[in-house]
Amino acid sequence: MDPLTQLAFNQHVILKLPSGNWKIVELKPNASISLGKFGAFNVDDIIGYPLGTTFEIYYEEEAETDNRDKNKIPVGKVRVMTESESVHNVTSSANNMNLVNIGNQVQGLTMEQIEELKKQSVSGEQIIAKMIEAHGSFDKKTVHSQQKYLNRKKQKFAKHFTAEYLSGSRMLQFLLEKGDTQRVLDLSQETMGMLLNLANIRSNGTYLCVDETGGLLVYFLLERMFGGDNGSTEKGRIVVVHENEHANLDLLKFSNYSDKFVREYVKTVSLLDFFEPPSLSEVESAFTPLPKEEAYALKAGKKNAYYRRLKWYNNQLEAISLATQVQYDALVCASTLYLPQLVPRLAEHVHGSRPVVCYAQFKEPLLELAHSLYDDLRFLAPSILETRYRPYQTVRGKLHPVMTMRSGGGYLLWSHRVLPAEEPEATVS
Amino acid sequence: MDPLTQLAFNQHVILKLPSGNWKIVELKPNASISLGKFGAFNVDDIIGYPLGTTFEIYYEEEAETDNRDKNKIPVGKVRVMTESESVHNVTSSANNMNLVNIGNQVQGLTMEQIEELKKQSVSGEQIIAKMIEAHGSFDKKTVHSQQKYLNRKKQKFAKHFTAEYLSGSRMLQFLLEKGDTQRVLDLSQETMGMLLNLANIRSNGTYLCVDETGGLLVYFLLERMFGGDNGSTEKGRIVVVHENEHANLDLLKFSNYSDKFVREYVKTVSLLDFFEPPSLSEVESAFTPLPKEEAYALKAGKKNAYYRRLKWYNNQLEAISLATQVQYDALVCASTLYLPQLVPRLAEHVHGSRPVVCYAQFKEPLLELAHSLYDDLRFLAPSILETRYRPYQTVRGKLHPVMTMRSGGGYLLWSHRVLPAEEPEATVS
Amino acid sequence: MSAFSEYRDVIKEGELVLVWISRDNIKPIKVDSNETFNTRYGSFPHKLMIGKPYGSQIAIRTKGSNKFAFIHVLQPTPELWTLSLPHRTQIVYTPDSSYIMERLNCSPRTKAIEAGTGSGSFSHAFARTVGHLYSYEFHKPRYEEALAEFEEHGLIHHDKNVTITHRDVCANGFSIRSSDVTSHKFNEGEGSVTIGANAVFLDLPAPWDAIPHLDSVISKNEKVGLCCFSPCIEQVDRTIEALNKHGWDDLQMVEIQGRQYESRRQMVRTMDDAIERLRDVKRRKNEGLERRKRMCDNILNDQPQEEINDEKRPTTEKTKFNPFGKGSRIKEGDTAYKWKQVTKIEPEIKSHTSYLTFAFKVVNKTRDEDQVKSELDSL
Amino acid sequence: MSAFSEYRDVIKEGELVLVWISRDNIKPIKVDSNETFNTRYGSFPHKLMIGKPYGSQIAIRTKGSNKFAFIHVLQPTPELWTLSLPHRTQIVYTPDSSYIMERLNCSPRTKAIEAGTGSGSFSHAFARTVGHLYSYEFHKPRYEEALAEFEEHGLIHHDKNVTITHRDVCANGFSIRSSDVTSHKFNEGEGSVTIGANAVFLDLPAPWDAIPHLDSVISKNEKVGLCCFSPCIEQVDRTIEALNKHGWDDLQMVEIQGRQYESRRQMVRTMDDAIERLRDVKRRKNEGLERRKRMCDNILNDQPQEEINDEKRPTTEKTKFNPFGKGSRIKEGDTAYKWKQVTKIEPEIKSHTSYLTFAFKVVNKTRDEDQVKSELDSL
Repeated sequence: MDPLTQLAFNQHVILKLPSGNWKIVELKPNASISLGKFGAFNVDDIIGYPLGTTFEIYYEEEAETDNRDKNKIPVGKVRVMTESESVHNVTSSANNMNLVNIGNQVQGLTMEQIEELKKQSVSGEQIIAKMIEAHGSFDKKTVHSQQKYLNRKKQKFAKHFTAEYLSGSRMLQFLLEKGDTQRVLDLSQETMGMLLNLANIRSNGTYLCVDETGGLLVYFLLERMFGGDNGSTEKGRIVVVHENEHANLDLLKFSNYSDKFVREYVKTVSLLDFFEPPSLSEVESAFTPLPKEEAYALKAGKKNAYYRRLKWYNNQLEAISLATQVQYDALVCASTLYLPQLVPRLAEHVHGSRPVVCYAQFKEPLLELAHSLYDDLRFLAPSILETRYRPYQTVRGKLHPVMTMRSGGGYLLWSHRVLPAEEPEATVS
Repeated sequence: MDPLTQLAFNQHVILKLPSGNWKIVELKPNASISLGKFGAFNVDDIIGYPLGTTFEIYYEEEAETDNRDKNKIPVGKVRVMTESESVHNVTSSANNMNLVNIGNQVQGLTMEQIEELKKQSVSGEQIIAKMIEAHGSFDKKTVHSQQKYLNRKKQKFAKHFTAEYLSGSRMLQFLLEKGDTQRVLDLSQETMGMLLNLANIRSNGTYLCVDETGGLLVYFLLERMFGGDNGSTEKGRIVVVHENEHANLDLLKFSNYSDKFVREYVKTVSLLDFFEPPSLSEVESAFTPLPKEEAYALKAGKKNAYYRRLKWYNNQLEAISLATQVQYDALVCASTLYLPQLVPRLAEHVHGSRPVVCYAQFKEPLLELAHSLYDDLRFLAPSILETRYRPYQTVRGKLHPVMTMRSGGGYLLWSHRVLPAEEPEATVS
Repeated sequence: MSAFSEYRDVIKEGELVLVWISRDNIKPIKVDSNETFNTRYGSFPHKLMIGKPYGSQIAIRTKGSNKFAFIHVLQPTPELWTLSLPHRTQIVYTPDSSYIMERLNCSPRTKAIEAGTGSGSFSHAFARTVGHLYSYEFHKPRYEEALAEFEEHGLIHHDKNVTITHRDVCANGFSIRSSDVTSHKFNEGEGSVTIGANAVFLDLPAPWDAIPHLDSVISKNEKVGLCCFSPCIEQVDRTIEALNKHGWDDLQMVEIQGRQYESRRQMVRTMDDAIERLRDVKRRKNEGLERRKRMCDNILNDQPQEEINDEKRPTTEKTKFNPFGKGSRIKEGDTAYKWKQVTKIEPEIKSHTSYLTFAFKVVNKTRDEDQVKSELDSL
Repeated sequence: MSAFSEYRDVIKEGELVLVWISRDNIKPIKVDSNETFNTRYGSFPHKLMIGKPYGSQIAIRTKGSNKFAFIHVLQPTPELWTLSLPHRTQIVYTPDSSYIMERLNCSPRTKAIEAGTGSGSFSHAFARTVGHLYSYEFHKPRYEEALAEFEEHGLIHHDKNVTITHRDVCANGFSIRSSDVTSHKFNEGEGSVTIGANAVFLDLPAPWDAIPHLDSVISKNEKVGLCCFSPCIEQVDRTIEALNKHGWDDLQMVEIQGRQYESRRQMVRTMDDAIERLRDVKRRKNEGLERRKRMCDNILNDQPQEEINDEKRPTTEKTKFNPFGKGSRIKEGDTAYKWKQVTKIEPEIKSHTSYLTFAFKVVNKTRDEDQVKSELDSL
């Protein structure tokens, strides 16, 4: 199995449910996954299909009736759905003038009839089709209210899901839907996309990063740089500077990058260690590595202690190197710290001609930052940018932007690090 | 003639030119009006037609050749244009793959030929039609570039204009087009419309107004309240508070309201006189009006002086009344003064339950204002509002929003004046 | 004069007032000294309102908990009325309605047509400004509701500038005759109403069916403005087709996007403070680290194991320097911290309401030559 | 490695650099020690650039006027390259291109198709990120220009991840054969290129004609994303029709609105100062007013006319208190005044670029049952 294109064991994938909601799951062998009212299925049944496949969950009649534990969702079988069926050829009224009362009585099918249909192992789509047939005044509804009615019913009876690749954008969407807006600083997909391009993110760069989104920004960077490929040999690196003792990159636990990969490609260093790294002599006076053979020869207890100290020593050396020897290829920053202080100091470590891109939920802190960078000759033309997406109801004959949507998405400041020249002396011409 | 529906003498109207530009003119009897390259016409020829009529200027052949003064635009005749002709039935290429070079040689008509056509008293539309006919590769252009080509040509050869009523919105559009954006604080039609509704402007209210747009805001208020009707007997009034010695309401000179009407319906008072009005005793000690008969009986020189003093006296009394006795029905404010100081003090004079609406070019000063009003119990729920219009290219088969447009339009703060209650004492229940 | 057309000073028995509980909770009531207005924050006897100026805050102590509770009592305006409507119905909101009114140049000189009436929200805004409003509603129950509401609000009998008619204008046009179900009171011998509208607003699913009927009811001798309000772009396309066909000019379609911002504050957190905090944490960990280092060194220097086991696992003392608060939720604006003023757009935006298609028409593009001549002669 | 794919430290002879003169004026040059870069502010010998780190400011004293003038020398990126393009051509700007790339989940794993190449602006952004880009241009002169540019920029021979082909994809599809006009260098016996794209971008006037040709060049065993870029809504409608017909799913059309803000300052003008100024004016006028009053009083009190004529017309001394400056234009940010930071949106906005219609397709929704079985067995 290729986990980048197929559903593979022990991978995190994200499932799209009929309600439009998303759920992140891990595909453990021989396990089942419950989707609540949308049913349950066995992981083994979907393994090997391409990512992006839609499955319908269905139940044999016996399985349905044999539910001893009322609370446990019975595990159904799955079949691949070929094309999302939809009700196109229904007459619709241009308006709803004649539809005075919409009550339960026009539904046509009783709950018993619906249950009966369910037992006949009829698919959700078919139940809905039957309901439309039986609906006394369905054709008197406007197209708009027909659509709304169908969607409502679909969410109630349909049992299907699409298993998708867990991209950065889908992770973001998942978090926004479950209400973690503040955790990700109100970021949007379009702003994140713009950040990645403006920062000129490539697989071969070393990027300085402040990530107050719990690792989401780092995940976007990793995806853009390595495309989810644990076997990547690209030489890019991400260095995360954090304000607490330890970097919070919790969201990476959903990623399919191995711990080893993350350790190798994502380095973390605290603000303190970044701006006040230990001196090399301090570190070297505290510990001196032994020649390899001598280290090997140490006795068990001693050996452990030695390697613990060696790890500390190497970490210190690395921190020194990240803080003093690297000229970064971009600064990407999503932080709520006071930016006019944070950004110029971090950007001191950015190579000339490389981008500085700061995300902020609010425009006002970026305005403050823009004014302060504007007066600093090390920054070229700081600009505040906003990008907003506007989705449409994409149904032929009924095209229009969606009526309501989540706001937000934040703002970006984009500038380039430059190296001011001395003002040349006036020459006598 | 009804100047509110027809083109009437001595009225200001606004002309829409083929270039899309606007021009404000006064319709003086027996005079001619020149539109530069779009020709010239006699005012008498258009009087009596409904406002909104489109006229084409045309020239008899002799008139055209008999131009002794090369610099003076010859005055043509006018005819009413029935429907704007447009080129619909031209074949267009879905793309411009085969159109390698667009040069002058494909235009087909030489400048001489065009001049010849002009002399044959052919209309601009007809010249353009001939040019399309002669254009070697017109059908190889995309619809988009055909349209652009036609518009360019139209602007060059068409000689027509539409005479429109000079509404507040058209005055605004005129000012924006001639680059007076800053003068009108970057206002837009949609924001102005919203301001008028949010302030609940009616023909019977007394409104406190700060107008740093040179009278544009006052003009909008007058139009909404009285619809351009000099004969209105509505009891509404506008009181303009200004920061300089005299209110700047220059734009009202283009309005068709009589001086008498404006004097009656628009009162002006300086910030100083509004907040520190003279005391009644001061004014009365300085001057005592005589009984009418005595005043009439005064000799010529004396009489003049008396009436000058009487005018001063009445002005002072009015200022006192405006500053101390009126509870205003709305505060509408378009000012660049520091709002957290200006607005609460002016709003002290606003009646309970009446709206306070402030326009500002930038959002940040309104944010500051909102925070300060939020802490002030005399203001209910201050909100910052933005409204933006987005025009489309309204051509069937080629519908899309216009590609570029002027930005701006500013922001509004909307709140209601309320009367805080004492916190009732805790009762022993 | 009605609550919507008259500026009132003091609240009186029987008047319609809007009770403002919160931004999203505004309720209309008719003041009745025997009634009490109940909210989940407390009960407000109407008596407390009577005699108070409009805009007054009405404050009480709640029974039982004895808490301070208050409401504000406002005089209705069309915009406040719109805010008070339940959001389920299709409402023309203020950014759209105010733009349409300005674009159609509404004033006391305006005679407006509105079809359909719908929630009646736009009708109130029109009625405030125009000389007369002719509103049409094809859905019988909605017509009856709107009629009752307009009567209750004094738009029909007091202000006398609104006429509402039950009508499918697409099928049957706009003319109002004595046989119609309408609020218009016909005089003896009056067979039909002379409308002569100079502003038209069509909020209909199929405006193209209504457009051909307009010619007979619009003003002939002046420029008439029209706005069609349609959610889908395909409706706009068919509307343009109909407008072109029926001699309407100056077509333009626009969208209006209204946004509302909240005024908020964000804590100013300096990097210096963050670093100082890390330094403090490090200092407090130092002892532990020193111990751990000693532990390792001991092993490396062949110290006996027993001694090592004596040292407990180092406990790290948490920092006491908390410049940004201690993880606990801090109230926005808490004066113990520094704040930056920021704007935040409302969480859910109305990303689309409808497309507004405008068109204009001058029916008689002629003049009275005799009148012009006599006017010229008289100069 | 090319100027677009390698992080370079120091500017060297022969390299492509972008000279930043101002936000709206960015020019690409090839560094040549014998050349001089001329602007209207002064002349900059390339020699001054060589050996300097990228990002350096290059400063000179102008000949003659001896003024200080400078430019910045930057390494090209796709975004800076886009800014440097003349605005006359149809360009896919960064708000759109970055959204499309994110939505199609672009990474080194991506094999992308782009038709048409156009200005080549989006091609650069794709090339930076994707494994391989197949770009198609049907307009011969534009194809040749783009080919030359891509070669010059090292995308074709150095980075080897861009293939450009002259083709009308609507008529002739996407397959690349050895007989085609293309940048692909065919090996012995290689008859056609194996494309297997998993991301497709169509910037064509009639994408519906190209869509049926996609099946033969897209990857069969994974989810493939597609974006059509169309200015008019009617194009979107026909595109949706074609996508439905050819088995594309998950259709969604969106617009992207990009905005740029200027950081500005507005003078803080207090009302107290304004009133103080009025008070000052009044004080200075007072003498004049007093005189005028006396004049009137004299007349009223029957003082002789001669005396009155003696008093000249009062002259008003202008105020000397000018808290907001004296009408003259004050430089924004002048430290003699207090300022408020404000944002101002760019004066002209791109209110529309194009509609983006996205769709997705999984061709083979099957699995290899044997492989699954063996994998399960091996657990």
